[in-house]
Amino acid sequence: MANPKKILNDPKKVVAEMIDGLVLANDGRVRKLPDHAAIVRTDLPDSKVALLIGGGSGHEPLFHGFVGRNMGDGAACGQVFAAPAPDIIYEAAKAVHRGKGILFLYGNYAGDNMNFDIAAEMLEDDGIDVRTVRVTDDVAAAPPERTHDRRGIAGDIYMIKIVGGAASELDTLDEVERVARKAVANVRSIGVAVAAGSIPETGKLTFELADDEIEIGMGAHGEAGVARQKMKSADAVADELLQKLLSDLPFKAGDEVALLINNLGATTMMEMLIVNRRIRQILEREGIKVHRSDVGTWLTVQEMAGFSVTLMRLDDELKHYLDMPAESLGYSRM
Amino acid sequence: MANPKKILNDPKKVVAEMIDGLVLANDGRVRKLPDHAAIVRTDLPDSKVALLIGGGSGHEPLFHGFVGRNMGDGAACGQVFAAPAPDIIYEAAKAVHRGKGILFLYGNYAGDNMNFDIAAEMLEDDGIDVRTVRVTDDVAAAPPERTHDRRGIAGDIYMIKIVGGAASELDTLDEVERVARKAVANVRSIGVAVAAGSIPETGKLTFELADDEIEIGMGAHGEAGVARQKMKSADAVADELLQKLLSDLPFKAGDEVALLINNLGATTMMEMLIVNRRIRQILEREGIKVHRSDVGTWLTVQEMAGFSVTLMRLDDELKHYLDMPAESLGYSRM
Amino acid sequence: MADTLDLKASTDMLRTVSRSVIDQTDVLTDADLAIGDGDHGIGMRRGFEGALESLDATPPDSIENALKAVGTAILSKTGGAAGAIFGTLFRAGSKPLAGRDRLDGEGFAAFLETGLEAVLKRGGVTEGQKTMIDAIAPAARAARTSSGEGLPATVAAAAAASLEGVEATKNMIATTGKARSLGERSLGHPDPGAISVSLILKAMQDFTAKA
Amino acid sequence: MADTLDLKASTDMLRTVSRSVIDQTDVLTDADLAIGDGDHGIGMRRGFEGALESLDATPPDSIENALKAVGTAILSKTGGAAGAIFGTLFRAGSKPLAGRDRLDGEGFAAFLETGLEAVLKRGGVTEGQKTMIDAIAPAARAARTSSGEGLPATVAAAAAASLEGVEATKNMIATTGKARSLGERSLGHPDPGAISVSLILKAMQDFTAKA
Ligand SMILES: Nc1ncnc2c1ncn2[C@@H]1O[C@H](COP(=O)(O)OP(=O)(O)O)[C@@H](O)[C@H]1O
Ligand SMILES: Nc1ncnc2c1ncn2[C@@H]1O[C@H](COP(=O)(O)OP(=O)(O)O)[C@@H](O)[C@H]1O
Ligand SMILES: [Mg+2]
Ligand SMILES: [Mg+2]
Ligand SMILES: [Mg+2]
Ligand SMILES: [Mg+2]
Repeated sequence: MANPKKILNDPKKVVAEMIDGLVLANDGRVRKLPDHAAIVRTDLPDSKVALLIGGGSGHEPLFHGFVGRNMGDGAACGQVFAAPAPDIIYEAAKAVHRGKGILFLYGNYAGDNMNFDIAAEMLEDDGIDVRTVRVTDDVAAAPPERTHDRRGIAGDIYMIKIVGGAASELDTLDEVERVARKAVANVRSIGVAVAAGSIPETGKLTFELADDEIEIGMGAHGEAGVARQKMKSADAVADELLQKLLSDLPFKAGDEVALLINNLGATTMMEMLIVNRRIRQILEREGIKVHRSDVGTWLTVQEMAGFSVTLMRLDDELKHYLDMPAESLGYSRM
Repeated sequence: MANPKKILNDPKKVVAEMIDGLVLANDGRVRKLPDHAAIVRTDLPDSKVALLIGGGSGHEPLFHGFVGRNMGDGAACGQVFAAPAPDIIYEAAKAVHRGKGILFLYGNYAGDNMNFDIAAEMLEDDGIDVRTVRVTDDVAAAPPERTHDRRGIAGDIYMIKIVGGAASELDTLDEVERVARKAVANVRSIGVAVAAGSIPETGKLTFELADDEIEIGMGAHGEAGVARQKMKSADAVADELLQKLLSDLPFKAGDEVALLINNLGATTMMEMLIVNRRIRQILEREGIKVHRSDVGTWLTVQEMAGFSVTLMRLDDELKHYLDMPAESLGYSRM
Repeated sequence: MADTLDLKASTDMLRTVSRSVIDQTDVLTDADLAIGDGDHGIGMRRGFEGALESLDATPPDSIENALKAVGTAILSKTGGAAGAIFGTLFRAGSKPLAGRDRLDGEGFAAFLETGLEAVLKRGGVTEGQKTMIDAIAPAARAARTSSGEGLPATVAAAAAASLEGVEATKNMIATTGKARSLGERSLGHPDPGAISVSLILKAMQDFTAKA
Repeated sequence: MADTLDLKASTDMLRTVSRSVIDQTDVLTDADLAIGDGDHGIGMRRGFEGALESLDATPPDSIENALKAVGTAILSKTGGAAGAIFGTLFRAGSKPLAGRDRLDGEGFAAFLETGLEAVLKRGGVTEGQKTMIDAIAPAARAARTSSGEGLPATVAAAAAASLEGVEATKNMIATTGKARSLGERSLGHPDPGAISVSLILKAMQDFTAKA
């Protein structure tokens, strides 16, 4: 297996250098906390419910590239594929807090859960109201009766978009939390991997796949999926992913959904658009209406090749927040 | 060299299926012409100067993903890495024309030039005013005294953004052409490749690089660059690219620029942000002010790994058009 | 070995040419991989598949229109530089055949000459820049010289000249197209478009030799 | 072989432990590559490098604070699951040492027990789920049983029990953490965090045996 080939300086410093570059790429819209790997909006209104996002680095532009107007107010950044430490989360939370409480929104992983929980306890000691909503969209990770055991993958993108909008418009933490819980209850994703990514500091690919193999349900750090298979056609892959997604919520005729196809890193947009074509044929056949589509590169796993498909069932309220304009390095909409 | 591993159906049908998927991903904002591989806005105002873009496919989201409000009005799509045929361009042009003439904006390649020229002659026979501006930003392709021999690479992105804005606001083809010529005179790019991409139908990588080699100045179809080198640090790569860019226009102290870093396909955003950090250090040292940054994936070369750096010198007029809101599948800004 | 071809035979020749280029897809792609972007073979295949379809769908009513139909198919199906160039070659080259119901040596030479002229104008390059022109220009000259010796001899002379032209492109440094930036690295490799010219003429030579 | 360690020796032991885990970065990373995301080694290295820095920058004034400083460094430098878990282990585990100026067998057993309790609470998992708990829990029990036999024997018993725990994780199917989705595919592989526990205890054993 060939060595991952990357243009880097010191592999031990990738996160620090990446964050510096990210702040500069934001043209003044965000800043880094002086002593912590956290990103905070510079244009935070004086009073709002705060939305803090975050997680391990290496998934750029998620999470720290999703800080901005109607998106996250701040992000706590861990090392590559490692949840941020409690002190980073704590300081980021203090920096975004505007007196109306803070929603923690992040993917459901043991590391993130524990580190964010420790920070939440520290903040509660300070008298700050913190609520936590964990994204659990990966249907490959656990059966439907154990959604609390599911990983957060590309559903993060719609979650941040919706909760970012809600946290701009709604006045109380209760209300923002309510919208976030509704959104997470209605979002489902599943991925497929074609080739592995690597962690810069180890220089090692996180898994191995034969030249003719794919893995359905691969997680966002190379965690095992549900099935390793021989390479098959785009239509066959789309059919399998959609079958697993649709039967899960389940999505049914008459539902309105948002559809997101996320590049895990090195897959071509051509492939994703070809897959999109098939997905739309299936949804049409099932009587499911697509309110909105997003096809692009948001939650990456370094140079992993593959993609995931996310469906979120919408009502008028979720549509409203999903369709709000938003601005951030990694995701902007008019 | 391992075989390119892609999730596709029939490799001969990639462009047709990609276009179907692309139209669906636009949620009604664009349509495909019934008999031609061309994309046209569905919400075109009744009267405006028309902007037609286009080129070979395989570079998604460019070009056909750049059709939308304040972006291209339509795009003519060729096969993978092959300029669109004149009849596609002709039909796309007819579909976007709103009585005020058409600007053709595309990258400077023999194939594009000839096919667009043939179409322009056909349109002139019909009495339609057509102007052509070719993007020639790749400093690796020819020395400064022969800019007309230079290839168009990621400068396309800023060109479409600016000319798309100008074509929405300005009333005459003359004026839009003037802005486009000013913009192209002020934009410079250079790329670096780390690994090759492949054409789906041939399944062959378009060039070979040793495991420890990079190529500075690689073109957007794998055309040779200016130097093949041993892998070096991100800072050293940035230094070399910037040296070649800055000395070319030349950019000098006091200039205000837009800075765009474009992923050729499989490079991580982490790498690009680390490079961005160094580029900003250099620009700061040179007294060049960055008005606006863009770091992302827009002009790809299938699964090629590498990136390019684009600088555009701005005046107030160019800033105005660059900063306008815009909406398209591949590029949106609030 | 007939000295001239009628409409039916001319059309059959174009069919044979099409199939023969399609058969060589990989050769052309590999040539383009070496100094271009690796799509010349599949581009020419698209064009000549289109030509076959067109000739079958609407059997041409004149030799001029048979050549033009091939050019139109290439122009609209191949894309890229080759689509414009080879499309132009056949479309413009068809014009001197207007009103003629047999293809003879003189008509064939006129086809190449007129096509070449249009191609030179369209592409803005001259001989020596390592393009298909370096195969088609010597072919046109050779055809003119032998145009009095009957169609088979004319075509054979053109084919032979084009092959020499292909060889000659190996010693040229590309100054246009995708190979341009290779500079000296393009030395030793033949030009893909020139190879296409030689394949087309070779197929015509084989056909006229047997017809 | 001293039966107890004073503050200086305890601090030296923690330095030795840190260096020893740092030395095993690749072993831990490879273990995590097999069933996790491949970052456990570099995470533990970050944490224990931070511990060394902290112990050097602010020499601790009590055994309790020495253990706490290590935990705090791990908590803020390691990140991920291991940062929270091993940070909690050392920070919570330091509490029973409050006011004691020597580390003895009983104190060591209390360190493991109290740390374990906090880790169980923090992580919400129990024995048998293929985590570091399957190394630390038997170690704590073994330490308690031998706690009357002097520090070296207590630590040795804990280290041996943790190694058996690592072995036992090979036969467990992960039901938590990144390895969970592997299901049966996790069989045969030891848990990376459990290996870390055994490395830490082994380094303590070697140190106390010589001290
Ligand atoms: N300006 C030109 N004039 C004549 N022939 C040209 C010109 N540009 C390119 N060609 C021919 O086209 C061939 C390349 O064709 P092809 O690979 O199909 O197109 P592209 O370069 O667009 O990928 C070259 O080998 C050359 O012979
Ligand atoms: N809930 C938990 N309770 C106790 N230990 C855990 C828990 N989750 C994970 N671990 C331990 O953490 C180890 C993984 O650490 P590491 O790889 O550094 O973190 P991450 O899983 O975040 O990448 C596992 O091998 C396991 O021993
Ligand atoms: Mg991790
Ligand atoms: Mg081409
Ligand atoms: Mg080519
Ligand atoms: Mg791990």
